[in-house]
Amino acid sequence: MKLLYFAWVRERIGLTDETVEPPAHIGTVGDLLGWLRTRGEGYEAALVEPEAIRVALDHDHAEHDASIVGIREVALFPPMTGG
Amino acid sequence: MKLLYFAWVRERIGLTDETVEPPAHIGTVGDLLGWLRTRGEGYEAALVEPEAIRVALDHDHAEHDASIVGIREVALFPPMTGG
Amino acid sequence: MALIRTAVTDAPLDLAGEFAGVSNGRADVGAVVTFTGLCRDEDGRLEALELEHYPGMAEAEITRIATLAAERWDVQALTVLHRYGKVTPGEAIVLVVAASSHRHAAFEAAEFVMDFLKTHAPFWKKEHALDGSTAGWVEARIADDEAEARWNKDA
Amino acid sequence: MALIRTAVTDAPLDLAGEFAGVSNGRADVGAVVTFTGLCRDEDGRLEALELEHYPGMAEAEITRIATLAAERWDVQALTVLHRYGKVTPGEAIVLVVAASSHRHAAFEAAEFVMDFLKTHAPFWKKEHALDGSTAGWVEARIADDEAEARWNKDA
Repeated sequence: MKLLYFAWVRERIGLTDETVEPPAHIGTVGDLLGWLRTRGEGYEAALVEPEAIRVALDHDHAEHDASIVGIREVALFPPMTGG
Repeated sequence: MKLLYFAWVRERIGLTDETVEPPAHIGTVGDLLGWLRTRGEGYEAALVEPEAIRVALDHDHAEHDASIVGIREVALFPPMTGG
Repeated sequence: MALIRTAVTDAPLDLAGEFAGVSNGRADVGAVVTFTGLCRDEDGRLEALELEHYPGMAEAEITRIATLAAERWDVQALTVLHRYGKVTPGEAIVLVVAASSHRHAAFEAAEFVMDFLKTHAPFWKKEHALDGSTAGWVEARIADDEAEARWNKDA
Repeated sequence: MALIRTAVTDAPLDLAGEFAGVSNGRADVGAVVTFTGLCRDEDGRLEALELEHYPGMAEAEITRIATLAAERWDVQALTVLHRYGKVTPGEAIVLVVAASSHRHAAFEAAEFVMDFLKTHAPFWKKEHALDGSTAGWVEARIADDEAEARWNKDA
């Protein structure tokens, strides 16, 4: 599963993207965020307020209770500020 | 009192403007329209449906019950179609 | 104070120039909404529209409407230009440009100006058909009165 | 069918060219509304905004939003362009052009696109200050969520 990070999520984690294989019990976006927080200080700094994190699954906006089963690309980012 | 006519009111009356002295008992826009209708066929054709006539008194939109006392310029025209 | 510019003219309207007029040289403008009303060819039968206006009152009404809009919404600049004389299909009849730091103010000010202009500015359109005949005066639309009325309900 | 054109680009946006693109050569367009979102200088302290975007999804979301608007309102053409990369004060960040035979459809389609774009298109603004420091990421505004939500109430 490919992960992409944008804006201050990218800056805090220190990566633009990476490919991970979460454990089998990680079934939802929320599970994934919790698991990522255990992977180091940068992740913890980026994801300490999970409710501030917006998520796209294969280019579609998704809620934190959405399933990530079968998803190829997960993007994590702050609320958007375009326009 | 100067009268100005626009669009099909102008075409039917056959004048762009004229200066008139209505009788003393002509106090309102409605009175004026009724009096003008007696002045000839063109006026009758233009003003036969008075409710279709819009009026401006000295450049301000006015209703048919408005007083014309002291007014210098009265414009008669159909509903506007600009924009 | 909003910068208000209004004109009634027989010259072509210049969208890019008017846009630059409200935004160039001032970096405090965040949103610019423009409205352009164009002469249509009415399925190919129209040669031109002839716009009659009431000189003096037309300018005064447009300025009054622009001033009302600038009092009601937080706009930095508001430009309202209206053509008179002959206008051919594809040409602009009316141009409104509203600049603001807030996009909704710019949208609403421009829409308000158009709704009031349709019902209050003394202009009349006569159609000239391509076959040389005069097709007659355009009739006012009830929808335009309703469009204007809704701004009173909001108030 | 509305002609929809969307792009995510690092090149300057051309209002006059995009206006011509929806109106030139077609005399059935009666109303064109444009919205331009400009980079402000924030009282002189801003050197530039840096717009980060999610390539692939940004284009897809803008096209999705434009298509939604074209389904909901009777527009003949709808253009939505968004910059990425560095944008300096006075430059356009976003340009929406809506052409219709009815002015209210053009106004509402353009405003709807902007409200949804603010909350759904994956772009993020970072401020670069004139003094050389990076002033940080622009925060999302709750007013933008509210602006988007009202279109659901209308439906």
